[in-house]
Amino acid sequence: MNPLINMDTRATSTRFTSALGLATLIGLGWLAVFGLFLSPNDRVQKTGVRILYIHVPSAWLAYLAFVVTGLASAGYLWKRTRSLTLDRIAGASAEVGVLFMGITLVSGSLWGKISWGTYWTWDSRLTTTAFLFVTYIGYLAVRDLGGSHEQRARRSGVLALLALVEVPLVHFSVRWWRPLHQQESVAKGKLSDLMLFTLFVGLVSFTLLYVWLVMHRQRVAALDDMVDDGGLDRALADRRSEGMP
Amino acid sequence: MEPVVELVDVVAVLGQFPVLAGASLRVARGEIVLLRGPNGAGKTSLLRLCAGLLVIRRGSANVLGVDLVADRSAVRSRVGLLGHSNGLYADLTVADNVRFWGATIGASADEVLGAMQRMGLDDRLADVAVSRLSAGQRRRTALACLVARRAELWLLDEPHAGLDAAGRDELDAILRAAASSGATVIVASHELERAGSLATRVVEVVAGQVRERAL
Amino acid sequence: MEPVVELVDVVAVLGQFPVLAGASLRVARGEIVLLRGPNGAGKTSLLRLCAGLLVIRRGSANVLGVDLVADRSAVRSRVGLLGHSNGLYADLTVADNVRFWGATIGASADEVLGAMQRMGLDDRLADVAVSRLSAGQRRRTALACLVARRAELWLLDEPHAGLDAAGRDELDAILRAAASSGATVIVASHELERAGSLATRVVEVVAGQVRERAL
Amino acid sequence: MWAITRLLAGKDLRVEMRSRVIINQVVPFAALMMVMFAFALDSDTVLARVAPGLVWLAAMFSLLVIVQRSFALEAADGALDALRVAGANAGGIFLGKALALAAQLAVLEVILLGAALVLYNSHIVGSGIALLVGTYFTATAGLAFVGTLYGGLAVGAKGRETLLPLLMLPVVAPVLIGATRATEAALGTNGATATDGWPWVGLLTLFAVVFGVGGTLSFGSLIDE
Amino acid sequence: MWAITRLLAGKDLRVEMRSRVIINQVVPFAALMMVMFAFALDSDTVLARVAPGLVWLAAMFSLLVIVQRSFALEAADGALDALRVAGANAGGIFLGKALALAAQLAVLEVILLGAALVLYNSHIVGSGIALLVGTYFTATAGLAFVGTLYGGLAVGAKGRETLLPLLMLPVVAPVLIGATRATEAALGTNGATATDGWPWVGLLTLFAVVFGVGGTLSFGSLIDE
Ligand code: HEM
Ligand SMILES: Nc1ncnc2c1ncn2[C@@H]1O[C@H](COP(=O)(O)OP(=O)(O)OP(=O)(O)O)[C@@H](O)[C@H]1O
Ligand SMILES: Nc1ncnc2c1ncn2[C@@H]1O[C@H](COP(=O)(O)OP(=O)(O)OP(=O)(O)O)[C@@H](O)[C@H]1O
Ligand SMILES: [Mg+2]
Ligand SMILES: [Mg+2]
Repeated sequence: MNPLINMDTRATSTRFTSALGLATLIGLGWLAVFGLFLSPNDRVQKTGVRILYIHVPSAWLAYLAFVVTGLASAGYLWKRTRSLTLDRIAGASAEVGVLFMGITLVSGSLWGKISWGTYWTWDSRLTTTAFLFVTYIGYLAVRDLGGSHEQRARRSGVLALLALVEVPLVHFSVRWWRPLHQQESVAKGKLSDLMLFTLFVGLVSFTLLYVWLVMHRQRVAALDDMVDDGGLDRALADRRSEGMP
Repeated sequence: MEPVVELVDVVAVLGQFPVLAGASLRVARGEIVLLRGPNGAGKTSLLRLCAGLLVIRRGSANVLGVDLVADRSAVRSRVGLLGHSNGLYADLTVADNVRFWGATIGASADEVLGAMQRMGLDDRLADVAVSRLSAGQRRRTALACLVARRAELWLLDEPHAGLDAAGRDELDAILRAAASSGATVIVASHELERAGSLATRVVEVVAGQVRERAL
Repeated sequence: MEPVVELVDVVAVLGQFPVLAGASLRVARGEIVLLRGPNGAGKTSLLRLCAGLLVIRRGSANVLGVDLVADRSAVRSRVGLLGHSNGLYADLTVADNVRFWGATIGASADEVLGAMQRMGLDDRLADVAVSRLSAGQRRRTALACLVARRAELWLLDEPHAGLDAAGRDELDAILRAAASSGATVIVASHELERAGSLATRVVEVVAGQVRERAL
Repeated sequence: MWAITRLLAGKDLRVEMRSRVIINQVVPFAALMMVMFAFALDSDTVLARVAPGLVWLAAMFSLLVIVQRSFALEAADGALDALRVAGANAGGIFLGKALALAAQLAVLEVILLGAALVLYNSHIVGSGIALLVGTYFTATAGLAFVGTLYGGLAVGAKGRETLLPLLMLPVVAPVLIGATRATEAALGTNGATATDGWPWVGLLTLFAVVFGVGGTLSFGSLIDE
Repeated sequence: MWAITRLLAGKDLRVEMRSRVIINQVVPFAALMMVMFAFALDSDTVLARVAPGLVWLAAMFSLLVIVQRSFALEAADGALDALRVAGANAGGIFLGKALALAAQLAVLEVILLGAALVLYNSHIVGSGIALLVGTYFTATAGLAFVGTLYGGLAVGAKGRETLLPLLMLPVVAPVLIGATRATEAALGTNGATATDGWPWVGLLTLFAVVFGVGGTLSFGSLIDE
């Protein structure tokens, strides 16, 4: 039996991921309740502050996703652990990371329109975020170049490590460029308790969402690879029959 | 003695297409093997695979004692490949090109000069840019680069195409000399009379597979 | 009857180099002429000159009744040239290419399809991009483009190179059929046995000049 | 002549459809240019002020890349020789290639303009829309004609391509200036109003007509060796 | 490894000597860019203020063109395959091509900087010369390494070249910032002084080292099919 597929449902879910999915849903529901109704308005930002509960968790989860990609890639490239599962985790995590970074960008832009009166400015935080986004889109594009699974893993593994080195470089260099974005307000305790708690709910539910997505994407990627190999079998049969008179 | 090339059921893919669909081949030292077969059969792919340029998806391949599945790159400096294209820098002169490709394996100036003379590239042509050469003169230059490389395994893709009568004879002599001094030669060609008389063995490639065949 | 090609003491220059240094040639309708000669002799240049692609510095040239010194362009749509390179768009499919080159002289869809089938480019290959073809398959595509053009004068530069045994036979049959239906064919080649048996006459090119030669 | 025009334009666009070089390569290049400008210039007020100029500057550089690609296509496997031998009308070749070029450039410019509006915080003045569209068409036509003309001159014989930027610089400058001024008027940059822009569109039209007609008539002598 | 480095750098520079593509084609392209900037910005004070940024912006775009040229050279007649078969050390190939790239870029930048001084009325502050030289070397090295690294990845298989601008954009940004800031300090733009510039040179050095070492180690996996 194929360990990747639940034969009852013919899906990539197992009992664990189903439970995880349920927990994620509940978490997101809580987030909606707290974020939209229970948490207070901000003094300056009024109700616009509620974007925070999506904006900040998605940004942090994107960071986490990219770090996971880097670690998994390093694991793959390290001679003794060379396993394609690690490569697929790297890819899945990057995909989800790009998704979260996209959410950060969109929510931030909307928020910017509300509080700064513009969708975009060339602030350092914004620029860094955009560059990070582009970097990992490039990474995903490189994964799509074709070739054998091992080629893909080696090429993109190198790239993921380079990207990981690149991130602090970009981040710190842009820092002195044109700061406008919020400074560390969470750590400095500028938020009220309920706001902080809502943010915490968001963080937990986004983390659950991240793990759930990565697990599924990783399994789908494994299936993709298998389909690929199956396609090779069919193509081989075609090619061989070509030579028959 | 260990064979120079030993392929067992090799599968290689370009894009989605299996250019080699289970090819098995065994070549001993000193042989001159002719690959023949219809257009698109996979001769070029087979030669490139032996040079360590294709990824092996299935099967096993051993060339000059190197396991290509484990490490394709170790074999490369020991083979010489002449492909359909010449691998020349069009803006450089003939002499520049031969010198450059010779230098990548540390050939001396004399060896380079000797290789050029062997292929009939005299002083007049030595300082002409490759972009101004005729098709046959380019092919001669590519062959001179190859000769300067002193490879253990020569892989040649239609080496006679474009050469004039004298060039063909010269090339055959070079290949025979190489084989008798211990190198191994694999030639893909559609010129069956000429290449057949050169070869010690003929192998037929069809639809990405290999079939042995009598001379 | 007026000759199809009549060159008298033609001189043509590329850069500073006289690629043709006084070439004279007369070809009658329905002939299949083989150009032979060493690498760099000027065969390719001679063919390009007949196609109206080279500037004539001295001498006179008349092709299909057109005076090339006065107007090189009038002859062009009536000749078909297969050069060393194939003139294909690598990103387009085989069918796209043949259709495009057919359309430049108004060939119908049926003619295009027929040309492709003649050159063994079946349905499987029709929709493959040229960049994924093997060398021989590309040459076949170029020949199909040529066949679709219904030229009065066929100029072919080493047309056999790269084709497999079946392709060679097919090509020879096509050329013989063209010649017998009133077209004229000039072929440059180094494959003397095959091209020699195809040709009705052999002409030797040496150092930019032309010498008639017995079969 | 029109048959060849259609045939060539269709072929070039089909190549682009299959290879997606412009979409996948030139568009990111142009977008990168816009982002980097914004990034390097480092000041909102300067940025909004120079936005129209930057759009057309980026369009012009992209033009260079597209022209090179368009003719590299013909030169790669000797197709240009084949075209000559096919006896294709030179004027038709010129118009066909210019048409395909204009189509690709047009798509690109829409993206550039959109990017400028978002990135540089520019706004279209209500009455400026017609002006913007007019500028867009005439400038695109002018650039495509000039690009094709000089691209054809530069193709083939090695060493010629060196000349391309050198020859194009003085010729394209009027387009750049005219299009910039007209776009400034359409965007109301520096207090310009839409009526200030129309004379520039006139200039652009004149330019496109001169190079369109000139190119059609002279292309044969240019590409023929 | 060093033998291959020398061999490849020598070969690339010789090709440039023979073909003069960079000198005759990219330099006018870059110069044109500077002139056009002057046109588009159309204001002396703004111009002098943004001059350092423009110099490095132009250098960066030229880098893209040079990288493409450098690898097109290898791909044209299958030389890249031949290089692979020659068993040339991948790290050596990387360093060799980067070296040649850096040399060409260096020449270009001198011209760009000269053009900026003349066209934009900028002046070097006395104490800024050492800073300028330091910036110049470290930024050039960084750009050359990044260009070679991603150029190698993008060469070969069709469709890949698309990736070049995409991959390079975020990576080159720090170089652009660092070099611009250091140059501003050297030219005394916006009241900056030379001492403000040296930390940026440090950043540029770090950057060059990271990509130099990273490229040398990983180039094999990137170019190998
Ligand atoms: C396109 C626009 C924006 C982008 C791309 C963006 C991006 C980010 C990122 C990447 C983070 C995570 C930073 C970190 O912890 O390292 C973040 C955090 C944050 N953002 Fe934004 N942002 C944008 C707009 C805004 C706006 C308009 C506001 C509010 C006025 C805002 C408020 C915040 C706050 C309060 C945090 C949490 C900061 C902390 O305590 O660390 N952002 N943003
Ligand atoms: N662009 C050029 N500039 C200068 N000389 C050239 C140029 N092109 C070709 N030549 C020279 O012209 C001569 C004739 O070339 P041509 O291609 O006609 O020879 P060919 O007979 O077709 O040779 P081959 O059998 O090798 O194809 C050659 O010696 C070549 O070096
Ligand atoms: N990049 C590619 N993508 C997909 N298929 C390819 C690619 N390159 C080659 N092929 C296919 O692989 C097959 C084998 O090609 P190969 O070049 O090895 O043939 P060959 O025997 O050398 O033919 P020829 O005699 O024409 O040179 C061909 O059918 C070709 O269409
Ligand atoms: Mg082949
Ligand atoms: Mg020839």
